[in-house]
Amino acid sequence: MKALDTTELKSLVEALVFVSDVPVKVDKLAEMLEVDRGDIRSVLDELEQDYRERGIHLARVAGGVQFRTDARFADAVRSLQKSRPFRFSRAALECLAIIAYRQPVTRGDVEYLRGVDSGGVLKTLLDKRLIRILGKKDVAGRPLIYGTSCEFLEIFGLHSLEDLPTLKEFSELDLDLAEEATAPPAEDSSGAADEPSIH
Amino acid sequence: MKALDTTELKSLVEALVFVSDVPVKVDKLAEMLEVDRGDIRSVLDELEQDYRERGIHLARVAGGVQFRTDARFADAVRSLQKSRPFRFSRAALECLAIIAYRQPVTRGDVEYLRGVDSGGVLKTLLDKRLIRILGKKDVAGRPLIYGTSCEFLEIFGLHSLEDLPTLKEFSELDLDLAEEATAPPAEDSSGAADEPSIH
Amino acid sequence: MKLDIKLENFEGPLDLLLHLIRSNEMDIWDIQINRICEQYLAILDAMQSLNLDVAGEFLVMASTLLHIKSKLLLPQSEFEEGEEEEEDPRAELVRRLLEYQKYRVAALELDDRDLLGRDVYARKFTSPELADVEGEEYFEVSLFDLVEALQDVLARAPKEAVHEIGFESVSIAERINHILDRLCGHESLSFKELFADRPARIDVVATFLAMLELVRLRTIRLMQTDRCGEIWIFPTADGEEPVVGGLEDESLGYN
Repeated sequence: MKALDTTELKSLVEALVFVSDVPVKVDKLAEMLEVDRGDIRSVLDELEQDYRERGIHLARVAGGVQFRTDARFADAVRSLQKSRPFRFSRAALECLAIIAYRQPVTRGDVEYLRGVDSGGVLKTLLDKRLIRILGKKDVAGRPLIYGTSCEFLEIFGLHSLEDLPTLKEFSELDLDLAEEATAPPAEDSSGAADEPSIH
Repeated sequence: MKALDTTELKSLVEALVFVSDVPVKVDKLAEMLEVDRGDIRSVLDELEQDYRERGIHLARVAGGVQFRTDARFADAVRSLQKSRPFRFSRAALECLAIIAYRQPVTRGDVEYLRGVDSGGVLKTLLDKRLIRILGKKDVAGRPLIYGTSCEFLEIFGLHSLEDLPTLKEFSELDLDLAEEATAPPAEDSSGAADEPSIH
Repeated sequence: MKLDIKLENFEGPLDLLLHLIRSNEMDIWDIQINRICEQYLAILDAMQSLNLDVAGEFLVMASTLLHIKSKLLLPQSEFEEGEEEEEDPRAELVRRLLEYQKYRVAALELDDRDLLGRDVYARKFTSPELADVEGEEYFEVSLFDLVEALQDVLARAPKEAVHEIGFESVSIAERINHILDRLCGHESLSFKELFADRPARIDVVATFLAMLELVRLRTIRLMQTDRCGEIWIFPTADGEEPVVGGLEDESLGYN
């Protein structure tokens, strides 16, 4: 490909990221366009800046970049698409949290930490491609080991697992949680009883 | 919808046009957002101006507006498309599963199990190098026998075929799911446009 | 203690215990097992008296609590001197509760993020720009494309013909010559054009093998308009006259 000036490269990268339905990686852009990674990174930084105040933003997710709508327009987007919001059940979120932070983990690990059977939730998370089977643990019984998937990063808007906030260590009870537990579970408060949900 | 100032309306319209897979009509936007058509038209004019020098443009097509990549990037856009990661159709996944678990298998075996012609899917899988031809079966017709490839293991992050979960391990997860299904609402997120899915 | 607690509001016994300890405003490091145990069992009883199923995990925890309670009743003096001091019977439960709480908080944090498909949206569809990507371009045909085309034709061939294979003598060379004859004076020829409306299966096979042979001899090239589209036969563009005639079956290894 012929040499591009920065403006041209920026426009080209913008077009490519726009047209892709999955996050596009810096390496892929660099390879495709035969341009240094550093140059790609700098036009991405510029693009990120350009879109900061707009209705869509350049998000760094799942090891790549993707244009995404601003969160404050979620309701309007949904009504345009005639889609209903999904929500994650607490069980699904707990399993995901455990798997995300502790991977690779076995079903047994998850169940010990949660104190409840989690086979069904794991199956659902596998079905939804939020977690994946990493292989089998090299111990008696060779239990399956699980980790989070690329889709997990994509959906939760994480660039990589290192992007996860540090786990809070507690030596006391979290009082914020206390309030929440006495009320009905938080995710039911949204009103729509028939919302699709991921359990 | 509460009154929006022009900047906010512009961002909102930008987000809606961005996320739509078909051209969006002015009337539809006006009706949805409960805003005068004139206001919609004027923010569209502004957006058109904003994007004039960018890699994507606001195009007026089929009685509506749509973001389109600049025509001069058509070749690059096409090559991006070609290097898209392989996505599995339901059929592809079924075939791959049968081959992974039953290998070596012939096409006949696959079709017997699926009950439908599977040649096209096998071809795709061969093209994508997820399966390979192991040889010919020593029976009448000498049918090709298929097995999975190294790439298959790589893509699925498996060290060896022994790391494939057994069907029993899966039915255990399923069993839990069946139990759960009797109590809480059905898990389904069919409404969520962006739910993780296998295409 | 109110008993209007719904077990299904809790993710499990650990969650319920955290709730009880919090609502009793107890110090996690000094759980009054008697009180907690009593309340916990009362909730389980209430559930059972309503004929509601109580999951096994809740019952297991009940027995754990009772076990801890009984251990606490044993006087410390029963342990011989010099023996390593026994750990507080509540210690493991406390560790588990704090560990569980950690992931419980992490789960809520995950839920607080802007989720794709819930809070933010991307273009999760194929752009119109890409819809006609494969357009008029030609791709080199792979063997699999060929086999697929063969299967198409075979599917249309009369089934009875299958049984005639092996008895009819078919000359590959004759088919090669037929292809080259048809190709003469044409820029290209489609695979389908080589056949009559309802070709015998044996003819299809022979023609197919002939075509492969011609590809091997670099006399023709096969191209396809798209992955599943029509296969086109082109003479090779190296200017040489295609070898016509003089091909014997034996020289090709077919008999």
